[in-house]
Amino acid sequence: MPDGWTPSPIERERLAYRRTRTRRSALIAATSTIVLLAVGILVVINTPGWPQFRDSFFDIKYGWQVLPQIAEGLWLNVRLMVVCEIVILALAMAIALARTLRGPVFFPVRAAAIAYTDLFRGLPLILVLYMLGFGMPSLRVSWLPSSALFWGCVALVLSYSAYVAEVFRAGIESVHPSQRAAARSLGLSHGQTMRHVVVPQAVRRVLPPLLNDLVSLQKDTGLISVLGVIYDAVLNARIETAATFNYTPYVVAGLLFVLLTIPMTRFTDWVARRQGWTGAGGAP
Amino acid sequence: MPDGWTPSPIERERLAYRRTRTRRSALIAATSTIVLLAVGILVVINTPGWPQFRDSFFDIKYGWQVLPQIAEGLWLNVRLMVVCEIVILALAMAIALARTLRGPVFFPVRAAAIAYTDLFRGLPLILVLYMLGFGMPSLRVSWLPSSALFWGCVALVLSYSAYVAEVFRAGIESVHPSQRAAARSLGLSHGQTMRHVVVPQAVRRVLPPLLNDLVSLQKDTGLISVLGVIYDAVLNARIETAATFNYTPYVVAGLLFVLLTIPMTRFTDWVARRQGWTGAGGAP
Amino acid sequence: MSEVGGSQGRRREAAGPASGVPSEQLDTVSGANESGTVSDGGAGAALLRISHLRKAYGSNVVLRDLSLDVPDHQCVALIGASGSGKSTLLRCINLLEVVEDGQVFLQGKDITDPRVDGDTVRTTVGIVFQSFNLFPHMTVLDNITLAPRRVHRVGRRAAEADGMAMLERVGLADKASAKPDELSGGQQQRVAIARALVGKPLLMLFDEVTSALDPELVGEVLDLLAELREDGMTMLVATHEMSFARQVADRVVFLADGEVAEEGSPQQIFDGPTDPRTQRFLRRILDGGRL
Amino acid sequence: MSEVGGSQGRRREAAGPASGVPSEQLDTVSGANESGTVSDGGAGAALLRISHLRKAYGSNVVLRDLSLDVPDHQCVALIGASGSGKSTLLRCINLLEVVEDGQVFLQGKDITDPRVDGDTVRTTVGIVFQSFNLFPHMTVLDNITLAPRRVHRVGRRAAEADGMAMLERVGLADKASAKPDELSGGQQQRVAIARALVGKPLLMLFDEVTSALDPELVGEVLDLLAELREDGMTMLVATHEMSFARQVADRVVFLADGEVAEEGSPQQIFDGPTDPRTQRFLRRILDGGRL
Amino acid sequence: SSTGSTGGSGSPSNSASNSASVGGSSSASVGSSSTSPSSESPSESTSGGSSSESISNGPSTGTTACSPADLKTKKPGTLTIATDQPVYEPWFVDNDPANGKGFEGAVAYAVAQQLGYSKDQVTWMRASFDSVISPAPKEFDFDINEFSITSQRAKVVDFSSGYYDVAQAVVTTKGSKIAGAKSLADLKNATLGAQIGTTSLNAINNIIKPSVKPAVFTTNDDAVKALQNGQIDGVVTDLPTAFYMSGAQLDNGVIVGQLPADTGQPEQFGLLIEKGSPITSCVSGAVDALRADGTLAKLAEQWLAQAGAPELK
Ligand SMILES: Nc1ncnc2c1ncn2[C@@H]1O[C@H](COP(=O)(O)OP(=O)(O)OP(=O)(O)O)[C@@H](O)[C@H]1O
Ligand SMILES: Nc1ncnc2c1ncn2[C@@H]1O[C@H](COP(=O)(O)OP(=O)(O)OP(=O)(O)O)[C@@H](O)[C@H]1O
Ligand SMILES: [Mg+2]
Ligand SMILES: [Mg+2]
Repeated sequence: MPDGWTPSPIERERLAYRRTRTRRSALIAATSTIVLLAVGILVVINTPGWPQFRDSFFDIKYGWQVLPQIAEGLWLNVRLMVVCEIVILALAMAIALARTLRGPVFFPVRAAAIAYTDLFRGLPLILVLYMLGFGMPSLRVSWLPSSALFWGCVALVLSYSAYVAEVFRAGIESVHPSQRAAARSLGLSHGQTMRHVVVPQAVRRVLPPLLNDLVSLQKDTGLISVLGVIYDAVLNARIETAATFNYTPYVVAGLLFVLLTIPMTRFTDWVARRQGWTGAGGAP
Repeated sequence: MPDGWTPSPIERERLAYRRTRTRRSALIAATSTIVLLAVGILVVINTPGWPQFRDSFFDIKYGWQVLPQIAEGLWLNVRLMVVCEIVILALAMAIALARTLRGPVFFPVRAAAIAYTDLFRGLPLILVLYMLGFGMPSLRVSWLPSSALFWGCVALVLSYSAYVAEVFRAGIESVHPSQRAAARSLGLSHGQTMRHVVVPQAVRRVLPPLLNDLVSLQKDTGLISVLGVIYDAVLNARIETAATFNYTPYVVAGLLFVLLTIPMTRFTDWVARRQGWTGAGGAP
Repeated sequence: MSEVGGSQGRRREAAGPASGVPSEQLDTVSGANESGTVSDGGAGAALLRISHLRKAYGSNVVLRDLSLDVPDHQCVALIGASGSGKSTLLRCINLLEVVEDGQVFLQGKDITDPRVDGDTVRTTVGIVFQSFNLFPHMTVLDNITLAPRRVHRVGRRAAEADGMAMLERVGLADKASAKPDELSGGQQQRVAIARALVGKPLLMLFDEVTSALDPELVGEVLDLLAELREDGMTMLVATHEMSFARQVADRVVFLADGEVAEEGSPQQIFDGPTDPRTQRFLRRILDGGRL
Repeated sequence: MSEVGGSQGRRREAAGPASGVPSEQLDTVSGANESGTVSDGGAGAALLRISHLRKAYGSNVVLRDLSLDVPDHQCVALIGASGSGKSTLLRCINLLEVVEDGQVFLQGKDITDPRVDGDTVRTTVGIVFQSFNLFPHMTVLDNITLAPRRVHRVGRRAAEADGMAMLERVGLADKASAKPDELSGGQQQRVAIARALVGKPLLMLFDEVTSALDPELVGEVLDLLAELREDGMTMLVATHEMSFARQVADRVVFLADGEVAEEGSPQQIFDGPTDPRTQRFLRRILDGGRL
Repeated sequence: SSTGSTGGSGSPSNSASNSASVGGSSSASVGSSSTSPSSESPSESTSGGSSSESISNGPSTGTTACSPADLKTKKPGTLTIATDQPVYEPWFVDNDPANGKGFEGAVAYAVAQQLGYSKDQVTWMRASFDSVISPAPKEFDFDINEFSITSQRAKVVDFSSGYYDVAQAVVTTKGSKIAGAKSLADLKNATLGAQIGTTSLNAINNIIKPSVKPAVFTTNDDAVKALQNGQIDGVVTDLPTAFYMSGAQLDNGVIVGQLPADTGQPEQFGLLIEKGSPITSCVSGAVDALRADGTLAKLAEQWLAQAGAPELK
């Protein structure tokens, strides 16, 4: 400390008390959590069906055996996710910004954006996949790409853009209008205001739901496999399960997905915390 | 007008100019949108594969024929959605609030909430459905419900709570800490502050992504059908399509979903607009 | 209304670029419905001329029939009760609100004309808000350099040098890389002033700039304002500080019931008010021991 | 530090209920590490006693070793430069910040003791913030009745009657069902004051309450504060208004460098300041023409 | 989404063959006409032939137009055959169609050979059920994956003549409440399951008419899991799969019995070919020839379970 301050005895006593109390409460909470978990696990393990359940879902040896194949599928999921996500974010932001335009002049633009959102958010992804993945090639137009993988990605982009656009819109609307007024008063145009003032604050506020969509996109890339062109993690798991009547490959795929999600979550949390207030909690 | 004001000529001229300009711009925008759409439709209709495409996806007679059956399935989707959504919202809010607790005392609670979110958001819903829907009954424990429908709903609740909790968290964190300070300074407890001050503002801000999750829940209730217990709209469509090799039933289901989504969207938008600033747009 | 109704002019051209070319010679254009001679409001000397302005929020008519001149190189103080529409007037001048009737002339150009580009007008008019409205996701320096860099296309290095100089001037150079949330209220207000000044506007609008400042700093800010006026700045200052209005302003305007109830030199207003509303207002302040 | 270090006391009990039973006779409890006589700070008369308070944000030490008494039924004005920590001190008293060292006694009870329930303390201490912090999703009346209804469990009807009476007092009865965003700055500040007062706290903390008010209203608010003091209210008022400090306060405290640089009656401070920092501060204000 | 699966329903032609024991003597019950089924309504053409008699001749074999040199396959000189991913026993073995094992694997190679293709001239590819039934252009020459021939499906794709007559059977576990069922009436109150897109589902609804709606599963694996858990009482599937399920998949599986056909039409599996393909008649001819010379019967005997199952009345 630059001013040579050392805690007074009373402060030290307070700190000690707080530490004790914290430690005790944390201990109680941790113990109860662990005990609860342990009891749950014990109950499950002692049920008559447990050995069969374990063999069906947690056959460790078999899990190791299928791991490489499923990991390879996951790598495909990840690549598809990255490619689609970039397009989705751009398109969704454009739609969200279109919806924020005010005045009767922009009515058609706004209406188009709303119609887009309503349509592609409402349609089941599987239908969009079928219509594009099977329907487009069936039009037999030479200049249209006929790759099912391409159309599968287009379907993902169309569906997810509608969702992500709504997320962005929520963020944009949560920025107080006085921020816009301040920016406009500095001479920034509507576009510049959005770009430099509103959108950065908006995105930061909706990072968790954005990540939600990213995580489910990552899993839904696998749906392209209905078009019969890719072997993603879940399809690989299904193939294995079909061969052995054992659900362990699904569990392996699930765990890999979880392991992939965790760093993404921590990263976005970190980004969110780095800029602006952390929010939450407040007074002691 | 109470003060007997009538627009001055200059104001009337301004209004007239604005009206003309608005009308012209709106016309241009509307025309270009419609022309674009029309051209797109014409191109598709004139492709060599169009008749087959039309028969496969838009067989109107067949669509009418399957409509009652699919509508019945949709009604099941809706009921499941409502039941699950109530539980999901409550559970998700609890998790989100648990994550906002500060201080080392609450570390285990926070950690449990984070672990829950990470796990159930990362796991593919299909795996959770299998583990609960087939796994739980296979434990053969008399006091556990063995209904696959029950376990299907539990799986939906577990998965979706994780997503919705993140949405709520984003909302809660976007409320400025000074709001919390103000509430605490009035003597409100942490819980009261959250309930009366933070959560109402938070929910309003995240209504669009919340609706996102509601809309996809509505569609994902159909996934319970992998457990073989329900006939939802998509399953009914799939049964028909598998029998006739015609995708029209999917299109019918998709349109019904869209029709269901639109009023929900308008309703939440209306709720959001009713309370607090509308945001968006700002200066002219 | 009737005066304006008879003869009016409007401009086809948007307001000029950021540089303040004083009232260019513009063609008079016949209006679509009526034509007449240009009523710039006689322009010339008055950088800002407000003529029969009306602004309402729903049925709440805030500004009724307000006319006001701000001559070049002058500092006009705007006083009036809370809710009398001072902030609203400033927002109208900066085109942050669409007026319901009447005109606002800047350098003789009617900026309320829908053909005028609002962004260009706003680059020439600076405003400091009552609530500071800093951008919470940017550092203090970024807040200040945003407009120069994005609107005036100044390079980062030059903008930051300018910005630092301006921060120096308001005594906050050491907070350049802090976030607004970490500043005290007074510090935030000074950053807001610096942000508005760095764009070198022709006209500055101040809305209660001193309300959050501690008395020590008020002196500094007053010096700053005086200095600005020396540099040729024209200023319209909404304020509750009667001492400020008395000592710094060239002219004082008293707002009441949505109009200018009285205006004149500080001596006229403070020592010999003629309007009964002004008299009552000043008497109550005197009772509060604040004059 | 050393004075307190030698003999200290602390309370096992949480702060009493909202009703202000003045300094009950409490048992002295031996501390876990050290024991000694009770140093209530001599309690009795002083409703609020601050002893050797320290508060830092990271490495920025805002309050260093601050001691201060606020006696019952008195109004103490807190003056000091911007950033001197006035707002921070008020937040510490209201337990919105965890202090780093030192103690705050309310009615003789050490409220910084971690065993004390902060919510109960806060119901007895009202605070009005520099930035108003109204709840934007509630109407004005709901803002005001929230705490009575939820904390004090007053029925809706009674709470709204009280709330309307309070709004009447601050002259905003007609805005009862407006949302905060529709109010002018001054109107918002008055709502914030009404909201803090309606809980009938023992001690009121005001942070720049008059900064956003127009001069007409300042008089009304000062009357309000004087009236409150008559009713037995104890007040600590952070302010930049020297005229306010001079006319209303019983005592004036000048903050500098994180400590109390000087304190005394308004006459002592304004007419014969002894600390060089106070002298410099006052001289600069005088130069600004604001005293 | 659904995995590939056995053939479809379609209102008119939904019953299994009425032959007493398909497993025992499948060749005896083959009943397909020799005319090209690529026409608009293959069910008509199949019913046009005498339904349960053996056919004596396979007319389209041996014509020069059907040699590899003339056949307009997707990739000239090779025959591209598709099936689903994954595929199941007893139709394929080890999810590897190229090993020629399993009934359909063997039939596919037999057809290829009949058309004049050697084993190396056959390429396998995988195509999901959903992609096969779409109007999109196909990359395979034919798909073999237990597709039932129906007139509605024939609007979208071509079928060859049938290569197998299907019967439906009920599988359950020992000790279940329907394990001892002797008649259709005994199944009335049972919860039965079947795979989506199969005629089994229609068989439940039209023949058993149970009081409880049948459970529909994406794959037979899921149905078996539900049966093991006691969530359903029985699974209805085609007879060969039923044998495989009770023998290999279930520890204590039993076949309750075989379901009768409810109309006179036999249900058949056919090879699926792109709509309007030039090779349809050749492929049909090859299938007909294989039936005529007893190859299909031999392969059925080799790969499909041979035990009979009692017919439920
Ligand atoms: N966005 C709005 N919607 C509705 N009414 C508004 C809005 N903004 C301001 N008003 C109303 O307009 C009137 C004038 O407000 P304004 O903020 O201009 O007053 P002011 O003179 O600046 O007051 P103060 O000195 O308190 O800042 C007030 O009655 C206020 O309630
Ligand atoms: N949350 C925070 N994080 C970091 N630093 C802070 C925070 N809040 C305040 N500070 C710093 O603490 C110091 C004192 O701030 P405070 O708001 O108490 O000053 P003040 O005396 O109220 O000033 P003013 O008269 O301008 O309101 C300032 O230097 C400020 O930058
Ligand atoms: Mg104002
Ligand atoms: Mg302060």
